Order: sequence, then C-alpha cells, then structure tokens
Amino acid sequence: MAKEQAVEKIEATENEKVKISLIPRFCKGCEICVKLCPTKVLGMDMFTVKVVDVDKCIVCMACELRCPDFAIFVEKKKIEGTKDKAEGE
Amino acid sequence: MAKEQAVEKIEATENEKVKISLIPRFCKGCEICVKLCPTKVLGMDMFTVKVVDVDKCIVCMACELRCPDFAIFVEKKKIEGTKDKAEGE
Amino acid sequence: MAFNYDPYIRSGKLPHIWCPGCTFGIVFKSLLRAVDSMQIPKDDIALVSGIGCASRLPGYVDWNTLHTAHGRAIPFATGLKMARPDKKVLVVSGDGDATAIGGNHFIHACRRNIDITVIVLNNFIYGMTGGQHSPTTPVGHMATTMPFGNVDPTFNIPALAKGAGATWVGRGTAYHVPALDKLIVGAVEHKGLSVLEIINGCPTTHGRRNKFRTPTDMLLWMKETALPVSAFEKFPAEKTVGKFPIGVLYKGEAKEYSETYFAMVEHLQKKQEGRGD
Amino acid sequence: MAFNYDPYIRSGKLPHIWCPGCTFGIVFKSLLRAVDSMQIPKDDIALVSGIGCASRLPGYVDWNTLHTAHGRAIPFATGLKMARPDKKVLVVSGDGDATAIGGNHFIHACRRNIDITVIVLNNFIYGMTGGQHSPTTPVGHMATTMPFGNVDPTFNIPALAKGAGATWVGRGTAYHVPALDKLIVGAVEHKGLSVLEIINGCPTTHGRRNKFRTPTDMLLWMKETALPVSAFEKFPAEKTVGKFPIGVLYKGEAKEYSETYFAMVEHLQKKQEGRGD
Amino acid sequence: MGTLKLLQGNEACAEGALYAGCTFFAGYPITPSTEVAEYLARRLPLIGGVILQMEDEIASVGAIIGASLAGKKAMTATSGPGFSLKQENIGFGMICEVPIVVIDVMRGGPSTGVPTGPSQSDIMQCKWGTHGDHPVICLTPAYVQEIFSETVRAFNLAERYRTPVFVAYDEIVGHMRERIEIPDKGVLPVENRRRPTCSPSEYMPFDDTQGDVPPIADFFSGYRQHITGLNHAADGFPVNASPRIHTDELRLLRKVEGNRKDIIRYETVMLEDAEIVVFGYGVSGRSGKSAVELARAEGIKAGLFRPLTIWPFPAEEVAELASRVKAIIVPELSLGQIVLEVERCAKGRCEVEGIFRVDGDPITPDQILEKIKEVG
Amino acid sequence: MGTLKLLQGNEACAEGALYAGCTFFAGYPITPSTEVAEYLARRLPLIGGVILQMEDEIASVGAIIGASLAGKKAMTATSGPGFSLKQENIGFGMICEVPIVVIDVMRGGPSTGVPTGPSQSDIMQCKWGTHGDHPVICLTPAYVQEIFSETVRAFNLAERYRTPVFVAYDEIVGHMRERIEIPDKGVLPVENRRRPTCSPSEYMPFDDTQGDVPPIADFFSGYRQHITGLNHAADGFPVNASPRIHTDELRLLRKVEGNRKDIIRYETVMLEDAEIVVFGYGVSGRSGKSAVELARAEGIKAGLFRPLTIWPFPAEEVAELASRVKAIIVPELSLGQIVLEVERCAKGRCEVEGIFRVDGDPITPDQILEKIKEVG
Amino acid sequence: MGDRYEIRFSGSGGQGLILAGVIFAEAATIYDEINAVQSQSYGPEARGGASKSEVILSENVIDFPKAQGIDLQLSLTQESCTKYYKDIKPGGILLVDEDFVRDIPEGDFKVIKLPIIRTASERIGKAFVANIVATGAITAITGKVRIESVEKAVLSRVPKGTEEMNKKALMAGYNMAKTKTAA
Amino acid sequence: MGDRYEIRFSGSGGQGLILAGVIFAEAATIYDEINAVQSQSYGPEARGGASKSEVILSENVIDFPKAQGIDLQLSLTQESCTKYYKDIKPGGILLVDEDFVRDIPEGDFKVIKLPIIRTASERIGKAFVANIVATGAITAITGKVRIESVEKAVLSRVPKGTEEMNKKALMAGYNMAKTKTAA
Ligand SMILES: Cc1ncc(C[n+]2csc(CCOP(=O)(O)OP(=O)(O)O)c2C)c(N)n1
Ligand SMILES: Cc1ncc(C[n+]2csc(CCOP(=O)(O)OP(=O)(O)O)c2C)c(N)n1
Ligand code: SF4
Ligand code: SF4
Ligand code: SF4
Ligand code: SF4
Ligand code: SF4
Ligand code: SF4
Ligand SMILES: [Mg+2]
Ligand SMILES: [Mg+2]
Repeated sequence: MAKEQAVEKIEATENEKVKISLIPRFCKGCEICVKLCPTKVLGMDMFTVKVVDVDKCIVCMACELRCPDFAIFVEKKKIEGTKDKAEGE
Repeated sequence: MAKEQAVEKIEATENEKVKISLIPRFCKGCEICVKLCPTKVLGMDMFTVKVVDVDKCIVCMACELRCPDFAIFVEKKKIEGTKDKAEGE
Repeated sequence: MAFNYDPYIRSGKLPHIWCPGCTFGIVFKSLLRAVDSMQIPKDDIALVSGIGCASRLPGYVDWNTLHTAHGRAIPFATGLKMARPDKKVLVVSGDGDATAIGGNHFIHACRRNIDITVIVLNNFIYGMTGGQHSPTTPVGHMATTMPFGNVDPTFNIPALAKGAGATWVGRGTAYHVPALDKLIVGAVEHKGLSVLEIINGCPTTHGRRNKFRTPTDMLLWMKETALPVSAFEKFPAEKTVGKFPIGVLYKGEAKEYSETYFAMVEHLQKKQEGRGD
Repeated sequence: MAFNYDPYIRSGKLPHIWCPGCTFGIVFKSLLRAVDSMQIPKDDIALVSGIGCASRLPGYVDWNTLHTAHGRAIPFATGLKMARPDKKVLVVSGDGDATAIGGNHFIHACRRNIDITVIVLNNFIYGMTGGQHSPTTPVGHMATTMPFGNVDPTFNIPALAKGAGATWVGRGTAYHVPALDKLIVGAVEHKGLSVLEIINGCPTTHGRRNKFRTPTDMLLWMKETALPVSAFEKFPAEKTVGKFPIGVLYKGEAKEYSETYFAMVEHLQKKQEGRGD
Repeated sequence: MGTLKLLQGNEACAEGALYAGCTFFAGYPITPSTEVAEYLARRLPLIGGVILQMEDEIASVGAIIGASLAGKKAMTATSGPGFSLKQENIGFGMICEVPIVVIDVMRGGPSTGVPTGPSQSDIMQCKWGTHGDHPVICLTPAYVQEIFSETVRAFNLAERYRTPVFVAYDEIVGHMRERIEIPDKGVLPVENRRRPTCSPSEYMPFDDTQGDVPPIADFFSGYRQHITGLNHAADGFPVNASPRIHTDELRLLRKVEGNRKDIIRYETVMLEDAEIVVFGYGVSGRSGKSAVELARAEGIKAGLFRPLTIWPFPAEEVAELASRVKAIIVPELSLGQIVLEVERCAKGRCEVEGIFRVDGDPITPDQILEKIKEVG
Repeated sequence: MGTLKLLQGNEACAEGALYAGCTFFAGYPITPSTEVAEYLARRLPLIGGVILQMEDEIASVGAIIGASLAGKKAMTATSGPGFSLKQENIGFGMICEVPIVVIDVMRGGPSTGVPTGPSQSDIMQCKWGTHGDHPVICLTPAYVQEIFSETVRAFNLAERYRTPVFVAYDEIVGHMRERIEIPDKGVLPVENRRRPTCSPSEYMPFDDTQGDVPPIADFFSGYRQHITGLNHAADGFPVNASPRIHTDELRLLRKVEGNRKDIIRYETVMLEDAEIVVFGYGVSGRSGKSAVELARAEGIKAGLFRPLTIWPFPAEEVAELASRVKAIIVPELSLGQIVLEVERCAKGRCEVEGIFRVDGDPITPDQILEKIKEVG
Repeated sequence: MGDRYEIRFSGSGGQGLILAGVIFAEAATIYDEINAVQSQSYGPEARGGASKSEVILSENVIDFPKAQGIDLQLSLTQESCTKYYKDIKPGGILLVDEDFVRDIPEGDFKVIKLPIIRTASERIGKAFVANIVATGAITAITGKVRIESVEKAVLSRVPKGTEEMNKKALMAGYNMAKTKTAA
Repeated sequence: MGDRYEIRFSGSGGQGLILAGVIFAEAATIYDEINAVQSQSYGPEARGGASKSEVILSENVIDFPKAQGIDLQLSLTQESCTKYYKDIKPGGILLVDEDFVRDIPEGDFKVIKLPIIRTASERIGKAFVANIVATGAITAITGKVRIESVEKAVLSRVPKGTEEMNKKALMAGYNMAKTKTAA
C-alpha cells in the first residue's frame, strides 16, 4: 500500500465497515479524491485531505484508484461472524 | 531533348516516318531500350546502343520513355501534305 | 484487500516529483497492479524511459530501470531486448518524448515488431520544460510556444503506430482505471510491439492554461470524452464528434523480431554444425 | 514533338552519375515533363534532397536546388517553404533517406500537412553506400548487412504517410512512365503534404544480388507486380498476393500549414492595428 | 533614448534577435534556453515572422538554414544535449556558408546532467562539436544588456562573414533579470549579407575571386543555384579529392582567422600594471571582476580579461599578457576547457591556473581571490 | 601461431571485436566505415551474436548501451556525420559509465564533405564532441594489424575503466588491405568488466568507495538498479546542484587521467638523439616513419613519435621531447587539430610546425622531409 | 560591493515568489534606477517543495549575480524557512508567515512574523495574492524602493482585471509591516 | 623503401579490378610472404568511369601505403589509361588491352599490348574474367610472385563453382604474357 514507506504518519479513520487511511506526507492536496467521492466522505484540511464523514463511505474506491500520490487507501472490513463465515459454510 | 548538351555527337538513323537519335556519350549500355523495344529495332554495339533496323520502328516510345540516360530519342516525322495539314483544315 | 504497492516501490523514493493532481501517479499505480497480476518476477522486467515528467516513472519502480536521453528510450530498450530476448522490456514515454524527438525510433520499433511494450503517457504538452506545445496539443489550445492558440496539427498516435506496423495498439485514460489495468496487461502480454497511449492530464502546464480549473476537471473531461472502441465504432459519425475511442484499437499478426532473428541464428548455426561433420 | 529537356538540365552536367540501368534517370525525366506541363517558372520552384543516389537528382536540374544532409531534406524544405510560402517546394529522397534516418521528419511533415511534395525514390536498398538493407528491403532479399537474407520487416510507405497525417499519398513506378507523369502532377498540384512513392530498381547493389539479372528485369517485375489501385481494391485478396497498388492511394482534407500559420499572423496583425487606433 | 526593461538574459537574446532583423526562428524546447523561443513566440507572429517548433533539434537547424537560404535572418536556441544533436547540420551551415545564429545556453552535462544548473562546459563543443574542419565564431556575453548587444552582433557577423555564429552563455545569465536598454532603431548597426550584383547567369555561389566572402543570392530570387554539403567548386557543384578542397577550406578558415581584429572583443579591467590576470567569460567573468576589485582593495595588482568573443580565441592578446604577467587564472564552470587554450597561447611564459566548478553553483569572487593570493 | 589473412583495416577491426568477445553490434551504414558492419553481419549470427542495423546513428549508440547494460560487449562503427549524431548518446555512456566501443573511420568534412576521402579531422570531436565534461579514451591505429590489436585493446579498456572507448582511424588505413595475423585465443589478453560480488541489496552502481571504477551489474542479473543520464549519487538516483556532482565528475576524469600510464601507448623511432621529431598518428604516422628514414639516410637527426593513444594525450611525453628537441612536426589530414595539443604541451620550449592537408590525398614522406629540412 | 542588499523570497512552488522577486527588481531598477539583479532556482524540485527567488540591489554595478549573504529572507512555508535560513547574514532579517512558519530557527537575525497568507485570503479574499502582500511588507521593511515604484511594477506585471485586487494586497502588506515594525 | 614495386590495376568500375588487386596482394603476402599493401579509389565516380586498384610489394615493411611511382600499370579501358598513365615511373611498364586501348600515351615506359578482354571472352567464354586473365599476365610480366601462389589466391577469392574457369583464365593470361615477353 506504499504505506510502509510512510508508516510513521498514517491517519486512519474507520467505522465497523470501512477503514480509510490517509498519508498526509504523501498527499499533495490535489482534491481529486475529494471531488470524485460520490458521497462526500472527504474534505480538505488546509493543504491536505481529511475524512469528513466516514460513515457515508460506500467503498467505491474512486478515491483510492485515482489518487496519484499513494495517499489514500480504503479497506472494507471483514465483519466477523457475518458474510465471511457465511461463505465458509 | 538534352541533345543540346551532347550535340557534338548525335547519331541519327531515320527513314521517312521516323528518326531515331542516339547520343553515344550518354548511353551507358544498360540495354533497357534494346530489351523493351517490341519490334527489335535496337541492338548493342559493344558497350552502347545502336539502331539495327529503323524500319521496324512503330514509334511506341518505349525506348525513349525508359532510357534513364537521355541517350535515345524517337521522333515521328511529319509527312508533308498528310495528317498535319488535314488538322489545319 | 487493498493492493500492496510496497514491494514495487523503491523505498524512500516517495513522494514522487509529480505536481499535485498530475495524473501520472494514477497510471503509475495501474502499471504496478497490472504487472503484478501477471506475476512477472522483478528481476525479469526492465522499464526504460526517455526524458520528461512521464519519463521519471522508472526511478520509483523496483525493477531494472533505465532513464535515458530525450526521445531515445526505444533504442536503448531494443538493445536490452536483443541482448536478453527472454526478458520483458517496457518503455514509458511522454507524448513529446515518444512522438516528437523520438518519433523515428517509435515508428521503427513498430516496423520491427520487436516484443517491447511502449506506453505513451500523453498529456498533450511538454510538461517537464514548462508547457510548450507537443505533437498532440489540440489545435487552439494555449501553450507557451503557441501563445495565440496552437495551429500545429496533431498526431493520432494509434493511427501512426498502426501505419508504421505495430501489431497491438490501444488507448486508455487515467480516469478509466480498472479498464487501464486490463489494457496494460493486454499490451504486455502481446508478443510483438505494443503501443498503449494513455490519456493524461498535466494541470500545471496545460490544464490551468486551458480552462481545466482543477486536476479533477481533466479527469472528468476524459470520462466524458472517451468511448469504448466498440461503442465508438457503432455510433453514427455525428455522435462521435469530439470523442475518442479507448480500448484495444488494433491487433495484427506478424512475426516478432527477436524470435525471427534468433531463429535465423539457430538455423545458421545448425547449418554450420552440419557442415562441420 | 519529343520533349525538350534541355531548358531544365544544367548544362554540362550530363551524363549523370547513376549506374547503367539505374531507373532514377527514368524518373528524373518524368519529373521534368510533369513540372513542365504545370508551367511553373524555374525561379519559383525548389528541389531539396538528402544524401544517397536518389538525392543526387537536384544537382542536374536548373531550379533552386539544395542537397542537404542524410535524411534531413524535409526540415530544410520546411524552412524554405515557411520563408517563402508563395513558392513550390519539392523534396526528392531515397527510401533510406526518407524512412530510415529521415523517418521522423517524414512523419512530422505529414502531420503538419505543409505544402511540400515528398517524392520517395524507393529502390529497396541503400544504393549509395553499396547495398545495405533499408527499411523497405523485402524480407528474404540479400543485402550486404543481411548476407543470409533480410529478416527486418518493412515499412509500407503509403500506410506510414497516411497514419502520420499526409493528405495526398500515391505510388508509381519507373516502368509506368506516362502514369508517373500524371501522378507527379497530382502530387505537386495538391495543396498540402503529398507523398509519392516511386518504385525503382538499383541493378548495382540490389538487383544483381537478388535474381534480377538485368536492369530490364527489374522494370518488368514492376510491370507484372503493380496493379492500378482501382483494380487492386476490386480484386479478391488471393489475386493481389505479391502485388502492390499504384495510383493515388489516399486523399484527405485538412488545412495546409503555411496557410494556417500566415492566417494567424494576419489575424494578429489586424487585431494589433485595431488596438492601435 | 531607447526602452528600459527588466528582462531575463534569454528574453534579451530574443530582443537582440528582433533588433537585428531576425524574422525566422525554429527550435525545440530545452531548459535553460526555452524562454528565447517562448518570447519570440509572442513577438514574431506580430511582425509577420515565423516561429516553428520542430520535431527535434536536428530539424530546427535544417529549417533555419532553409530559411536563411531563402533570405531570412534566422536563429535557433538550445542547450547541451540539443546542441550536440544540432552539430551535424551546423556543419552543413559551415561548409555551405549559410548565415545563421545558434544560441547555446549552457547547462551541466554530459548527457542530461543537471538540466537546470549552470555550466560553461560546451565551449569546446562550440569549436569542435561537428566533424571536419571549419571556422567558428562564438560570442560569450555575461550581462543581460550584453546578451542583447552580442546577439545583434552575432547576426551582423553571420551576415558579414556568411557563416553560422554561436552565442554561448550559461544558465545563470540566461535566467537572471537585469535592466536593459533596448536602443532605438538605428542606434546599433544592423548589417545585411552581400547579395550578388552580377547577372544570374554569371553568378557562382562560392566564387572566391572577389574576396573571401562570396555574395549570397536568395533562393527564388532568379539566381538559381545548387547548394550541397559535399565539398564544392565555385559554382556550387561537388568536387572529389582535389586541391580545390584544400584551398577552399583554407578560405573558410581565413574568413574568420583573417578577421580576428574585427571579430574579437573583450573587456579589460586594470590590466596595465596587473601581475595576476583573471581570464573569465560569462558568469565567471562577472565573478572575476568582483574578485579583481577585492584584490585591488587589498593592494594586489590584479586585472581582468573578459572575452566577449571566445572563438576565434584571443590568442595574441593572451600571448601578450603571458609575456608580462606572473599568472593567468581561468575560472570556469567546467572541469577545465578554455584553460587549455590559455595554456597553449601562454607558451609557458607565465603560470596558468584553472578554477573549476561543476556542482551547480557559480565560482565566487572569494574563490578567485583566494587563488589570486595563492599564486601571487 | 595464429591465422594469416589479407584484410582491410575495417575487416581487421571487426576481427578484433570478435576476438575481444564482442557479441553485439548496432550501426547505420556510412562510408568509409560500412565494411565493419558488413563483415560482422557475416560473422555475428554464426556465433549467436546480434547485428542490428538501426534507423540511424542515434539509435545505434542507444542500442549498444542497452546491450552493454545487459552484459554484452557491444560496439558501433561510423564516420564523421554519423559520429556527430552519436555524440549525445555517447555522453550518456560517459556519465553512466557504460563500456562500449565506438569506431570512427574518418573522412573529409565538415558535413558530407568528401565521403570517400581520408581525413583525420574528427580527432578533436572525439574529445569535445558531446556537451559537458567527461573523460575520453581514443586509440589511433595506423596498420591493419594494429587496427586489430587496438580494437581488442579498446574493448579491454572499456571493460577495465567502465567507459566508452573510441578507435579512430582514417579512410586510408580503413580501406587498405595488409596481411594480418589473428592470434589464437588466449594469446592476447581479453578482459571482462568487474561485476559486483556484494549482495544485490548492498549493490550501488556508482559506489566509489572501492576505487574509481565501481563494479557493474548486468541488467536482469538480480541486481535491480536505476541508471540515469542525470548526474547521480552512488545509488544511481539523480542529484541536483550538489558537491557530489563535482566530486563524481572528477572521479570520471581520474579514471582516465589517473591511469595514463596504463592507457597511453605509442611507437617511437630513433628518438634518443633526435633533433627533429615527427609527431604523427594514423596514416600520417606511417608517412612520418618513411620521412624519418629518408631524413636519417640524409644524415638528419630525425625521429618519430607515433601515438597509438591520442586521448588521453601523451602530454608528459611531448613535454619531455619539447625540452630537448629543436622542433616537433605534426602532419595531419586536417587543418590543424592535434597540433594544438602539441603546442600546448610544448609550452614554447621547441618549435611546433604543422603540415595540413585536406585535399583527399595523404601527406607524403617527401612533404614531411621537406619540412624537416626547413626547420632543421 | 559594499552596499549590496540581498533579498530572498522563499516558499513553495506555485506561491508566485518568482513574480514577487521580478516585481521588486523591476520597481528598483526601472522605476527607481537602482541596480538590481533577480534570479531564481530552477529544477524539477521547484515543482513542489521549496522554491526561491532572489533580488540583489546595489547603487553600483552588480557583477557577481548570486546571493552571498541574505539581508532579508521571506519564508512563506516551514520547509523553505528551514532549508534556506542559514544564508541569512548576521544582523539580517527573517520575515515569516506567522501561521505557516511555526518553528522559527535560531540565529543572529531579526525575526518578523506577519499573517501574510491570512491577510491575503481573509482581507483580499484570494490566498494567491500572498506574494503581493509579502512584496508590500518587504517594501516597507527594507525601505530600499519607493512604494509607488513597486505599485507601478505590480500593475505592469499582473494579469488584466486583477489590478485593483493586487494594489489592495500590496498596500495591505505595506501597511501591516509599517505598523508592525513601528510597533 | 628501395625495393618497392607498385602495380596499378585500372579500367572501368565493374571490371573486377579491385578483386584482381586483392588476389595479387594475397598471393604475395599470404602465400609468398612478401609484404604487400592493396588499396583502391572509392567514390561515387567509381560507379562508372575510371577505377583503379593498387598493390605495393616490398621485402621491407611498407609504411607509406599509397602509390608514389607506378612500376606497372594495367589499363583495360582507354579512359583509365589516359587518366592515370602519368604516374608511371620512368622505365616502368604500361600493360594495355590491345583492343580497348587504342590511343597509347607517350612516355618513358615500356608498353605491352595484350588481347586481354578478347582472350577472356573468346577463349574462356566470359568477358568478366578479364581481370583474372590480366592477373595472370601481370604475374608473368612482373615475376614477383609465384604463379602457384596467385592460383591459390584466385581459388580462395572467386565464387564457388567458377574455380575451373578462373584457373583457366589465369593460366591463359600467364602464358600469353610469357609468350609475348619472351618474343
Ligand atoms: C535532446 C533534448 N532536447 C530537449 C530536451 C528538453 N526536454 C526535456 S523533457 C522535454 C519534453 C517533455 O515532454 P513530454 O515528452 O511530453 O513529457 P512530459 O514532461 O510532458 O511528461 C523536453 C523538450 C532534452 N532533455 N533533450
Ligand atoms: C548521417 C549519415 N549517416 C549515414 C550516411 C551514409 N549514407 C549515405 S547515403 C545512405 C543511404 C542511401 O540509401 P537511400 O536513401 O535509399 O538512397 P539510394 O542511394 O538508395 O538512392 C547512407 C546510409 C550519411 N551520409 N550520413
Ligand atoms: S471509497 Fe468511494 S465513497 Fe469511500 S471515500 Fe473513497 S470515493 Fe468516497
Ligand atoms: S487524491 Fe490523493 S493527493 Fe490528491 S488530495 Fe486526495 S489523497 Fe491527497
Ligand atoms: S519507339 Fe518503340 S519501336 Fe521504336 S525503337 Fe523505340 S521501342 Fe522500338
Ligand atoms: S536505355 Fe539508354 S542508356 Fe540504356 S542502352 Fe538504351 S540508350 Fe543506352
Ligand atoms: S508539469 Fe505536468 S506532467 Fe509534469 S509533473 Fe507537473 S502536472 Fe505532471
Ligand atoms: S548504386 Fe543503385 S541506386 Fe545508386 S546509381 Fe547505382 S543503380 Fe542507381
Ligand atoms: Mg507530455
Ligand atoms: Mg535506396
């Protein structure tokens, strides 16, 4: 995730379904992710990105895919005892 | 006709219908004209072209058009009192 | 779940030098995902570039990388490939690098049909030198050397590649990311010369001078203007005005150059041995 | 009745340096006849070439003539044309000159669609340097640098020109002389970049190494292998194997470069004057 | 009184070209020279001139030679890698005696090197970059005002001697801004090539019977001529292995070497009683000037020789200096190029010491002062 | 005992390359060098090697650098105009320290000049042809046998010093045929580049801590590296405006200048008591030898210094000679190039006289003899 | 060389610091007839990261054209401040944006903190005129060049239609610095 | 340099005179261990027109590699004879084809006329082996190289399948010259 390279400074915001990780040192503040996010999860903190409302995230990956700077990563969380297990059956 | 440039050495062979002019100084003996002449009017004189039988010439221009060296020119003679005049009328 | 880029990125080299919003970073990530999916060992692949912003890409990737002179990536790549025909060789180049100063090498690589993948990051401008018009700058656009609007006609890169003999020609955009991953896989898997043009946006030296207020505007322009080639070909002409097709635009059949060459070598060597008997 | 070449040939310069049976002389004559038929004054036309046997042609013609560096005729011609857009500028080039070392200038002239006529005398070989393979040497043919038979794929010059944006593309041969005269007229009359490939024979460094016993054999091969484009396109594929089309192969519409450029100049100057009021 | 402006060196170069009557520019962008093209792109179309961005540097030189042959004053501008690429066609300009001006804004090399850093390491390439023998005129301005005036002079010399002329300066003076005065029209002389007065049928493009610089006819002007990069006779047509080649190439050299007095320019500072001389051009000449002032302030008899013409090399001047000073110091943003010429001309008659620097920063006055003291 | 053959100089060059282990050639035809490629085209495929005719000279250098980086011994061959075009990429080879061999068979220039005539006028271009500072090794054989052995040596030096090496000879020795002996394998030393012994993770392509010539890893050998034509740090990645650039470029120079003893070779004839020395290389060295014999026959104390290595220049040797002889005569098929170096190194301690000729014929022994008498 | 005065404008690429330097130099040399040389650092790293532009003023001809000891350094970002402050000469001035340069380096120089960017965005309404605000402030602090000259230079160099805004920005900076330094 | 012997093969491009020179030089230097240098004139004019190839023989090392005074010149065409004969040194030999060189120049040299091309085309049946016929003749006239050596060289250099014909041509020239010079 290129996160290793900047591991010292990852800011993660999460809820039970999704985890959004930001790497401020890499973020150049281009606002691509902010503008492309369909549900306005993201916003700007002066010159870098911030998470405004993690709960709105629909994990569409638009932000991660089009961030040019390895600065935002979105992970869908495995919810224990639910879907994954179901698949196991 | 590029003949001016080699005017000193034109060899003309003619009959009443056609005049074939050769410029030996320009002829490189490639034999293209000899081989492409449909009626075998031309032949080789050691290293340059010669007219073998002017009477066979049908003025098809194959030789003149494809001689790369400005070395052979064929002219249909105006036969007095015939075609040309007719056109004048 | 998310893709792990770390194994491919040279450690400590991020952040890269590209400007905020430069779409090269998007393509860069796509390239890593695509090649990863093909499971090509890192030691068996080389990435060669010329000079320009696009050409800075190899410096970040933990493969065998070579950053050459402006326009000359393809000859260097050709040397690598003919020296080691068993390896994968990729070229990444800018529009100027590949089609202005490097145009001759580009068409000759296409002619030879040597097994190299040429990825042209077309941002419609000379980015590195600050925004002069390139052979792909749209007519009418502002550039520092076309301050009254560009009057130079443009190359159609896929048409040029095809005319020169390339056997795989495609086009993608920095916006259409999942499709881009697949196109890169297709280009790299193709045996022969493949040319993949990728539409990019240079906000710094092109976008802001040409009414793309933000980097996102450039991506959205791609979104609106690109049509999958299948649709593009089916649509009536009036519906494709101002649009461009993306996808695999051309595939041809021809012998790959290094194979042909080494087949000749093998043939001659057999003959020679035979004679030796 | 016969055509008088003298006014066009520099006095004392014949015989030319080409070998016995070199077909360039045939084309040379065709060029003079064609341009004569268009009544272009000798002072108003320039002929520019690179280096090679083909490129020796300008030396014989009493126009404004320029024999430049290998592969570079087109840029010089572009300078002439943009300096004097009111004049006719022609380029004559070999297959190597135009498409090997000069390939980049070739495609960029096509892209610009500048009003220059580029005549490529394709003899399938590097004649001047003694018979190395060129980008048009047929696969399998012998050349001094391909002593076991050529394995390099070839350019299709008209396809390359078209892919690069040329708006008039034609092909003739040294055999089909009357047709050639007309093609040259067509190319020169075209407003924009015209490319005319003329198939030639080099008996000295290509023909005799490749089973054309005599220069005439090469001409006869052209006779047999060339098909008028109309026929070529109508025939079923199996009938055109090993054949090539001649005639006007492509015509497109696009603005001519020097016109566009000077229209911009005029526009700006008018605007400036306006501002001055 | 002319117009005052604050301009970059590269912009001043473009202004100089315009002043000299340049109406044709062809180039290919490259740092740190690109502003020359960018400035002209804004100006040339307005005066009916042509600005062409070609596909590469090779084509750029080809295009300006074509334009010059058609009678235009034409120029190109580039930097190291592009300058290397232009060399072959520049040689064509040399042998065919085509007036063109080539600007080389020097950056660090070899290869891509430090594209944005200053350098003076193309100076030998100016003289020896193309194959074969040929004369070279190369001017080396150091101030923005000088870039303007030397560009004007470059055009004049190109026209006067019918030959390519280089103007070579470093990235620092190319990019920095100073006030310059652009004189009114007519203040600086502007020359035009000598055109033939004979009838077209008598015209020979390389006729050397009327002096070393044959008149040059424009293409399309009725003087139909043949121009070739092969060695050629007076009529322009090729000659092969012949004494003519030797005499004609000597004539080309003579055009330049025989007119050193006219071509060579330099600035001197306190040379009369100097014991130690700094020989520096471009930004290093500026540092040299400061260093000499510092040295004089300390009572050291230092002086400056700052060539504005580096080729032909001011050999006599250096020889004369060498015969009466203790040492010549040559600061250069290279690993030592022009110092070799100074050494050659000094013939061992004085010490010659170089100061070399290629780390992207200029040589400072202090560095030079230190060396002055060292050899003093 | 090896094999005796009657070969052209160019063919001997190709044989030398094969002997040295060259398995990769890329070029573009140009008179008078083409036979090198033509000969290799008949031989390389038989040993599994690669011969590529590229689209131009620029591509040719690119291809051999690529091949060399992949571990092959690679070469190209060209002449004047092509050599000019190759310069930019040669600079890449210099700054990235890539072992390649570039053959330049010299013909008349500038521009197309006299394509079939001999010349020695690219010799300064060898040193100064590309922009920026860089070291140069250039060998100048004069006999067909020597072309063979010096080509072998060129490969060895390229591998030993990790740098491009030139072999420059004139059309006459390139095209003439003489008997040569191709030694059996093992008779002449054949060297290979030093490859890293450290682990890939420790490898730095420009690590100068273990001497001036860092080991070089092949592409695809597990030592993934980054190579760039920008000035770079030990790890290969770009650096901008930094002292590293200066020290690293000095190291490159030192690789060559610091090993002059190893690199410089020359032949001398009767120098011990010579009063007049002919300093000639290539065909002019051959003429010089004959002239010295003629002079000695007339009782004149003449001697010959014939450099086989022209760059780095045998400066100390010339300086030593200058200090004890009356005159050094420099015959050259140019308008005077290497004579400038001789002058520089002579420092005025003896007369230096050139004999220049560019009409397509070699300088004859008689011409030199005359000059010997003149200065004698 | 004694009267050389060296000013460095530093910040990040895109903040318009080159233009600020040019304007200042133009004011000095065209409108006030002081000698001036303006230069800047180029380079791919100038894209993002720290960027600088320098102006040297002198009554005499300026030969050596690069800064040797900075009399006044403006820093709009922390990175540029940290990277370049060492060139400030003893007794010089370090002028920083008080919001964006929090970590003030120590040294033998005077530090002036001003809310330059804030002033630009809040008072003028456009963060990107911070360079002009800074130019006004420097005019006031150095006193080397007349504010009228700087205004002329600003007007000749900024895009049409933005003249008023820039004038306002200039004066905002000028007055802010006057007040501050008077204080 | 005293024992230098210089032979020039001249005629028109395409007559194989370079090959003749190469064969002669190879015979001398590979099979007879005499020092030899072979060279030729290149150039576009070598296409048609006069063409030449030179061989220098010597017991000593040959330094200066170009002909200085021709000991024997072969001319198969009038043009080449007229163009080059002036280099023949006093007392040298001019060997011409008696059918194609009609206009024999005057000078201090011995002239030998032989029907070289006629011999090739009539006795061997191929005009193009005239170069080998001439080589045979020169071998006989000069006596510098053993005919066996020349034969070996011929066989090593001519295309496969033409060996016998070339051997015949060589001996035809050799014997013709022996007879003639003996006469
Ligand atoms: C021989 C040479 N000419 C010119 C340059 C200057 N130069 C560097 S990058 C570049 C163009 C960059 O444009 P492009 O290839 O489109 O890449 P981008 O920066 O837009 O990604 C130019 C002209 C150079 N480095 N070398
Ligand atoms: C820069 C440069 N490279 C190579 C050459 C050598 N050269 C001269 S002509 C030629 C090729 C000629 O082939 P082509 O253009 O097909 O012309 P032809 O002689 O066949 O008419 C070459 C390689 C040269 N003169 N200059
Ligand atoms: S994954 Fe989609 S919804 Fe979630 S933050 Fe990113 S763009 Fe917005
Ligand atoms: S797209 Fe990436 S770099 Fe741009 S603002 Fe979002 S996280 Fe930052
Ligand atoms: S015109 Fe026709 S028929 Fe007459 S000679 Fe020529 S080719 Fe033969
Ligand atoms: S075609 Fe011309 S050159 Fe050839 S043989 Fe006939 S006349 Fe002579
Ligand atoms: S200048 Fe353009 S192409 Fe280059 S990094 Fe910036 S945005 Fe990207
Ligand atoms: S070598 Fe070939 S192309 Fe050249 S003149 Fe001879 S036949 Fe014509
Ligand atoms: Mg680009
Ligand atoms: Mg050809």
